[in-house]
Amino acid sequence: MDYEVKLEIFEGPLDLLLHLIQKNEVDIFDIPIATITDQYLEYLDVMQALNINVAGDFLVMAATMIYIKSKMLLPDLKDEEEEDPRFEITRPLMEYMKFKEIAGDFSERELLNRDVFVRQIQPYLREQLADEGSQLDVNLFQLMDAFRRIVDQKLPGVQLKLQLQKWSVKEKTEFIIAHLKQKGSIFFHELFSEDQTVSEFIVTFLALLELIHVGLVKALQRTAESEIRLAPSFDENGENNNG
Amino acid sequence: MDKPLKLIIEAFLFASDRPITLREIQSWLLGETPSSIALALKELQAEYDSLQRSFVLKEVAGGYQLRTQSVYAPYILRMLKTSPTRLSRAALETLAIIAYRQPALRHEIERLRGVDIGGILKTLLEKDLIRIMGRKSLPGRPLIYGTTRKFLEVFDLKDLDSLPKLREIRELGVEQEQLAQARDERQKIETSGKENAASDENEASGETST
Amino acid sequence: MDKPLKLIIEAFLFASDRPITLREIQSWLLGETPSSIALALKELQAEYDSLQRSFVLKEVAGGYQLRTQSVYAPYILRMLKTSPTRLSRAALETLAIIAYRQPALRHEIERLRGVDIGGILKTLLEKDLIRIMGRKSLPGRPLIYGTTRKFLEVFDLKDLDSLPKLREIRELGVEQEQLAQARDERQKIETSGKENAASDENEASGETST
Repeated sequence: MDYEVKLEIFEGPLDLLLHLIQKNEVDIFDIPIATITDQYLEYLDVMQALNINVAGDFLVMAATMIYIKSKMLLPDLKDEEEEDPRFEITRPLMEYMKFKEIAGDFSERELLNRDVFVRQIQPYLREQLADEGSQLDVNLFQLMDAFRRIVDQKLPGVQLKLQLQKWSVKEKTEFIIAHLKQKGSIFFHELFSEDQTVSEFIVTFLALLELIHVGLVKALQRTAESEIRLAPSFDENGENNNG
Repeated sequence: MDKPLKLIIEAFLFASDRPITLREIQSWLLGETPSSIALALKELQAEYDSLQRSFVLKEVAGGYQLRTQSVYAPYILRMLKTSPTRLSRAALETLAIIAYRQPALRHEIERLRGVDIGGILKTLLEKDLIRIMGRKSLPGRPLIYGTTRKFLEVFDLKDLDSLPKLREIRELGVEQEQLAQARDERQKIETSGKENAASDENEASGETST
Repeated sequence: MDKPLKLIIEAFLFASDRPITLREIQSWLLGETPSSIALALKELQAEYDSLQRSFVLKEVAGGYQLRTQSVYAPYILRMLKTSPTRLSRAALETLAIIAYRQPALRHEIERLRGVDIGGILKTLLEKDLIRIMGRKSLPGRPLIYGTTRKFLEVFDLKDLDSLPKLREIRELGVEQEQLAQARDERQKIETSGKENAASDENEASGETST
């Protein structure tokens, strides 16, 4: 190993690759693939020797580089119309450099709560105010996270069955309700389409049965031969008409 | 100190959400005497008064605070009334259960949250985030809850199908980011020699496994 | 209205903890035109500047907000006893990609960064810098990510259009050209007389990335 072991930590294969290119002061458009590949692999060895978990991403890049190196060693056999095999790593490197630079620009901006500070809501003002806000200050991630918390807390005696199937009755229930809301009433067959699998058929059907059962949907049929019609049994706000 | 004391104190007052005392100000600065700080506070007070701003420097609860003048209170209250409010953790959790499990029955939600949720359901209904979808034909004909169109709007969702699945929530693990943080920390602390670097390396990898 | 418009607006700015828009200001007042409000805001801006206060009036995230000048940051941080907002390098890079590529899919971002980003996405979601915009109609219905209003606030951006244009970034434009040139050069040397189909393709893919 002829290079100094000054271990920096790299975020990923592109980060390491960029470091090697800069350290060797080589042209990104003319990467000496053999040298860089060797150094890259040595680096992975060092990481492994130090018991650093080498992520799969690093290994994928190693494989790519070895492949490119081997391709470069076969000068005349390669298809002449093919581009320089090294561009396979040059291109992502270019993209990576671009966003690395932007990330640098980002961190140089006047960051809130690092460089600049704003007024805080003064408690004395809040006190004068009853909770009657109309807008909500909440985002989807908070909702998801709340659900994850609930599911993870494992209350005694509660068993949450996580549905593994692709379509849940719940989703199909919503689908049917949304459909009925939009169209007023629909024919039975409109709930199904030809590209559905049997299991999806069944789930949709179960959802429909459930809806009819709880009284949110009415199924109507004029004669035994005519198509079954489905009608909503709730008003615009989703309230059940039956009360 | 390369900035005028007066303006540094103004910055303190500006960024604080509560009254700050002379003693505190002194503790955040180096080598300033209470009297020089008191003088600067007096100067600020006089300045705001003479400039006839909408805010004044007030002595409250043993400290100093920038407050808007009371004549502006009606305007500010109008503003605060339309400001977004937060949902309590309990409300958010209840909403999450309804969103993911709908059509949901009250006792099912209570079973998951482990507490009575009558008040929360009322709040969520008032905020138009949930609705009563109907009644289940079970003893007692319990109400069935689901989310509303407003719910989709608030969470910027196209439809209920766009709600992330539990699996997707879990997939956003934490290990990777912790690793990155550890890396950055290390890069801040420039290692002097290679032995150091190597030993730090082990520590970093140790951290990630915990 | 018995108080000067300018000072009422100042009171709003002083009492709010988030940027307020011209539209909001208008909704809290009766019978004021957008142009008179805009004028008052301009006046305030000029006043704070000429008075050389510790804070300035800035346009961020589509609204207006009073912010301390960055020279006072060390003092305020001492007061707040908090460490400043810090994002790891990895998080910043991921955020940069999402900011420029939004709506962005996880696997697209991972392709660009070359690593798994699950944990980073979670951090960015937790910090409310990115949000889930919906799902893409692709196999697996992957989630789509974009930046939030908070992102604009934190990074002192008026709007998304204020992000520096990618092609304005120095060197990079040149590099793209160099890449294309280098390709051409090589092809001239190696494949004298062959069609440039491959090179055209490369250029096209280079363009889409800007």
